[in-house]
Amino acid sequence: MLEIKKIYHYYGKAKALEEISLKIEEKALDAVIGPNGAGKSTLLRVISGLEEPDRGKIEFLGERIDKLKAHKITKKGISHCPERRRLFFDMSVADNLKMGAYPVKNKEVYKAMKNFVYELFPRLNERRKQRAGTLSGGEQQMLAIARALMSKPKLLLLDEPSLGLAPKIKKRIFDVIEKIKQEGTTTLLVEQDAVLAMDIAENIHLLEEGKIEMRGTKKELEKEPRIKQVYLGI
Amino acid sequence: MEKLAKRIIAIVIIAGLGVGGGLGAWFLFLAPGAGEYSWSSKDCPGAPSGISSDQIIKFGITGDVGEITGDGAWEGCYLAAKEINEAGGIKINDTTYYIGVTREDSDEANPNLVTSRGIAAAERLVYNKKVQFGIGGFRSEALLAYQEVFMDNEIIFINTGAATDVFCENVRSWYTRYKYFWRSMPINSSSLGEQIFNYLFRLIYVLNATYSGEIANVGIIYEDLTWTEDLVTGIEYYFGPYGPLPAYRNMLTANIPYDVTLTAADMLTHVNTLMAADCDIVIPIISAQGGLMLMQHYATLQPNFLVVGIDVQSQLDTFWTQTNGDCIYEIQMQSIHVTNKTPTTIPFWNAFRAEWGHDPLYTASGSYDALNFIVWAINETQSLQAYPTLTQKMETATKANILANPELFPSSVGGLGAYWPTTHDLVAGYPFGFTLFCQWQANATKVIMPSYNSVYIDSQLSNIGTLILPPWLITDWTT
Amino acid sequence: MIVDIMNMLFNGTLTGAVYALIAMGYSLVYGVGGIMNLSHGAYFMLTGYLLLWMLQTPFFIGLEWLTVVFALIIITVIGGLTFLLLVKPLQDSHVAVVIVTFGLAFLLEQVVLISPSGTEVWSIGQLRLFQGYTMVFGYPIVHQYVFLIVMSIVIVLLFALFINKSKLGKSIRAVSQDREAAGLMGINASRILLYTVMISALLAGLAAFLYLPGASLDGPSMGWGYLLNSFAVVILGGMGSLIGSVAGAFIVGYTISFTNVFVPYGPSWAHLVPIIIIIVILLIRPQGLFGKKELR
Amino acid sequence: MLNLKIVKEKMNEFPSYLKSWVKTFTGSLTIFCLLILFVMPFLSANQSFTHVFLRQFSLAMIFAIFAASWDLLTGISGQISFGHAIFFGISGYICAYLIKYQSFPIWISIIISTVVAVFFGLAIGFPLLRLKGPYLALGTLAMSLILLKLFLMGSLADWLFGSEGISALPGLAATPVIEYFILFIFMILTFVILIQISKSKFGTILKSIRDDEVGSDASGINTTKYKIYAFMLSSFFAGLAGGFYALYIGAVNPTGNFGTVLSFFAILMASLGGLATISGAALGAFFFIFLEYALIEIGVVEIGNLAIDFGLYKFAIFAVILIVIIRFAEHGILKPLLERLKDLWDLLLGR
Repeated sequence: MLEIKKIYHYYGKAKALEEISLKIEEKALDAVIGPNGAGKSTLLRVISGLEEPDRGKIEFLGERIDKLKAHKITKKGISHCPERRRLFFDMSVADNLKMGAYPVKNKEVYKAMKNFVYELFPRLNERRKQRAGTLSGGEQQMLAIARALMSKPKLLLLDEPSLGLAPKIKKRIFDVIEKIKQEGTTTLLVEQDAVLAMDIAENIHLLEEGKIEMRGTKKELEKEPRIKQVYLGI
Repeated sequence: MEKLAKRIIAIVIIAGLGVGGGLGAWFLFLAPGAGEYSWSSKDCPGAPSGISSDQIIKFGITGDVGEITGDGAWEGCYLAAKEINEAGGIKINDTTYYIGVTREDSDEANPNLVTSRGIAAAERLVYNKKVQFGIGGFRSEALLAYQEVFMDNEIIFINTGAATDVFCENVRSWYTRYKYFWRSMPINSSSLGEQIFNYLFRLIYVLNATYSGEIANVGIIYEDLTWTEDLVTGIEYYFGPYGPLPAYRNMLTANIPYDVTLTAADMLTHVNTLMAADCDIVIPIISAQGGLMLMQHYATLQPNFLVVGIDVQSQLDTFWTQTNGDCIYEIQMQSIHVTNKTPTTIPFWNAFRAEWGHDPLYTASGSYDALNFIVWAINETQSLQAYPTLTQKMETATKANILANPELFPSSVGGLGAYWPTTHDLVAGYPFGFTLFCQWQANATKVIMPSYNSVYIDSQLSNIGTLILPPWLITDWTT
Repeated sequence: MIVDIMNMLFNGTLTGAVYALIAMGYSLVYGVGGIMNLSHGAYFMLTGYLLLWMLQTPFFIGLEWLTVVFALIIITVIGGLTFLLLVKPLQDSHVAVVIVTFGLAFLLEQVVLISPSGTEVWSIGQLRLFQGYTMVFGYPIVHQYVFLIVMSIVIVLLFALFINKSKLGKSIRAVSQDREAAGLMGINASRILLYTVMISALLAGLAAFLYLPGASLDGPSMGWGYLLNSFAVVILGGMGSLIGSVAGAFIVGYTISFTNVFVPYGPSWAHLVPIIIIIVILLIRPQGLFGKKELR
Repeated sequence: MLNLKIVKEKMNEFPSYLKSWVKTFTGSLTIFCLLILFVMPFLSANQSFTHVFLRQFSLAMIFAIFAASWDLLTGISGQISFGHAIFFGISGYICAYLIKYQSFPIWISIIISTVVAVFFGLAIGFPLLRLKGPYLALGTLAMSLILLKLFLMGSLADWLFGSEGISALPGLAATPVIEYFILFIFMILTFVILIQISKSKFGTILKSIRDDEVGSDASGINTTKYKIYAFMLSSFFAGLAGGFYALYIGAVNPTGNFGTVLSFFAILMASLGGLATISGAALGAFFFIFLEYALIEIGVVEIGNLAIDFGLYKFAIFAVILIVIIRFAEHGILKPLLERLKDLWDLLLGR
């Protein structure tokens, strides 16, 4: 579905991504794990068009997207739920969702998506009229994911959904992510909390200092001593 | 091979730049006559073609090109030069000379004044075009800066736009330097104040006789700038509680100095303040857009006062269309109108209209008079020497001399052109430079108001109209 | 006394209503794109002169109302072109945007100045919808200005409705809150900005159409004064805040008219008041009355 | 604090530094331009050359100093000022007042007025520097407008000389040529000092404040202190230019010396040349003044039946040129120009 071929990206002279290749199959849930500053968020930003890669190719459904602007990519079916949520804090929950459905022209689809999202996060339904800025951290994260889902994406990019949340709420969020996967949305998850990520992801990519160091399924990676030591803390 | 070709191209370009720069510099500065303005017959309207540059008496006009004041000064000079040249020029010691006129843009009417542009204009006139006489000026602060260029070079300069007293005070206080400075048009601020008061005093007297003492309160509204200061001080004194004329019980009930950047909403506030202060006569002292706003609100609100004063914009003949007729009933002061102020006024007016297609502004009549005044002195003395010959000749144009032998002096269009020998300022007061009070009346006509035998002798002026009071004012004053 | 108070209140409302329209668009553009559009005042001025030029054209005799439509369309297009040709390519540099819009304002001023009617002051009173006045408590209330105030309030309300309820309005708000996130939603931020600049030019044009027939064209440089006072309004209310700019407009309006009426020699100080407001507010509360902290 | 040894070492190093600098492309080009400027007055004794053209060059030098002072504040240290005319005007007024009403010698007046401008820089910088970006710009703009309006007011004319200001001041020098050389020397001094400052540690700190104020603060730099230094330094040179301008004109008045248009002159000239380059300010100033001169000189051009008066349309043409330059060369014309010239030069030398 998504194919990244030898992507390079620099911030000024500082290298952020180096020769990254990645392939995501339809209906898969892939996770990218790695330490802080490894380039995980940059990878998602490059895919969703917030940054233009300096070299390399990105193909989505057989179409090149690496030169497109973010809003065009969104319309192609990639939805990016950015780091630190980036909600429209001055707008109500309902309006945030409406903005999430910006590319959706069909009213029926919009209604269906709204119902789906409210089903997924009943809490949001209760707080429909509330300003996004007044929600709690967990609710804000739910809203961010819900907003990303509203455009009925073919590929969902999730950036650090567990950041700054209490363990209990983290768990709940990850349950939802799994549920989304089961609904059939292809998902690329970026997560610092390797334990949680490896629990739900099918393929796991380890990103360190801008390079993909390792990849494989949970079982394969669990055998690696470095993963064990550094990321799983076993 | 390719490298060589590129190298050759580089050499060509650099050589081209060098030669081009050098040639440009040579043409600009070094070539014979570079930067010098070559005077020819095309600078002398009405002169025969083929005259040499030595035969031209060179006049430089400073002013804002494209603005009414600067264009006025230019148009007046141009007309005067054309008339003199068409009449055969000037004979000095059997050589025929023609009048050449040229202008430089001093950009002085620009609200964002850049003083150096005025200086540059004056310098170009003096050093580049080598003018022998200067005429123009409008904005006091700009002229104050660039008049020095003319004084430095001992060139006679006649101001036809700035009313501030300070210019001619310079002549008195530092004669050796400023003796070349003259003023031919706007009557200075102090005299303007005097004339307003004289007129108003008579007007109120006459109106009170008709409407049995209804006119008691006066208000003034003016731009808070230096040029209005002396005028206001005078009016405050005359109409204030300790004025010389308590018998007429005229009271100054409203005194509104405003910032020139005011908006229509501000002006509405002021008009309402004037109404609330129960003013019967309001004296505006305005040069900018305030006058238009005042008259707009006046037409809408129909307040119980008469507007009599200085409103520079309303001197334009286009003011009626500019205001859509809202300026009706405004009485305002202006230097010139189509009337026989002097025997030459009406011919000048007609010639000017024929030449330029619109009525002359005060800077136009002033510059026309200025040029004629200098030419008269040249003719009389058969000399082009600024000092002492011309200056001393021009200084003989005093009040007493002109009254004794009017035929010996040039005929001015803005009133008999007499000058105070000490200040080189225009002598003000009938029959010398005096102002006319005009009223805008229905159908875009502007007529001269009678002065009730105080400022000027009415019967000698043509185009005298009758004062038309706004109907609502008559109702108010009679009931 | 009551007349003085009426005078202050009415004129304050009038001034406030005009500045609300001008400042609202200005503030919106700043809020959405961080763009300081110095040609905003020139839009106001140019609309006035467009109306004047068309009124002077024989073609429009009897079709005076068409001039308004044309003028508003032209000014909106000019606003759009400003964004597309000048602002968008330079968006990353604040100083460049400021200089280029300054250059445009200066150019428009010069174009008007060299036009045949550029050097004189003009009235476009033909476009007044209402004549006359009504006395209330001994104070004459001019109908045209009542119309302006009502229309201004209506436009402000419609505009608030548009921003809060319509999809375009909501996306404008989204872009102003988080441009990047808005892009991720599929919102084309630079097209939204284009619309915003066009809307702001339209609002400036509307202000000109409502106000200038009852006022006057004070020369090509008149735009700067209105621009400056909108600065005061926007800084007072908080950059990017719509409620702020409306509230700020009325506060500035009442302060000016209070100074005009009640302070001795006030009229000559009245236009210093907005500038002093700018300084004081900047020093006390830089984010303005309704502004958010993070806007600085 | 002042380590004499280091100063001495630097002094000793200077000739060799100068030597190597002259050999660089920019160095030799600068020397070449300075040489042209130096020989300029000797090219012609023609009055229209010395009294008109040279005077325009003198004006360009005054504005170059002024624009460079703005560039130090805005380009180098990132504090956007829209009211630079504050220092320009106040210095001009003080200078004029001292000469006219206190009969001070010209040079002492210029020194005092420059010092006063620095105090103004301190007094205005202290409260305003809490503001950032466009807000500071508006704050300085508002300050300059307050001064302008106060000086304009007729009712305050007894104290502030009203809208007519102070006139009839002596010139800076007896002849335009001497005036030209005085300004030439001061311009070179200004540029040497400002460029050295921008390259020094102080300049680096200012640039770091411009690029990342929070970061600089975090790394232990007292940003407020440095910003105020930049304000004072900038106002010093703006004040110097203001004093010279008053004497160049021979008069001061509110609109002519405090006008917003002057602040914008500084901005335009510096950004035409190129922000944060300092020497771009000189290029911008000369370009600006020369363009106006050239447009007036060209005057009316007749093409067939169409007569275009460049003198009349000069400001409109100006605006168009300004817009085009900023639009297509956002960072000014200095750097692209230098690069092109250098390419050409390299080609010529076969490199």
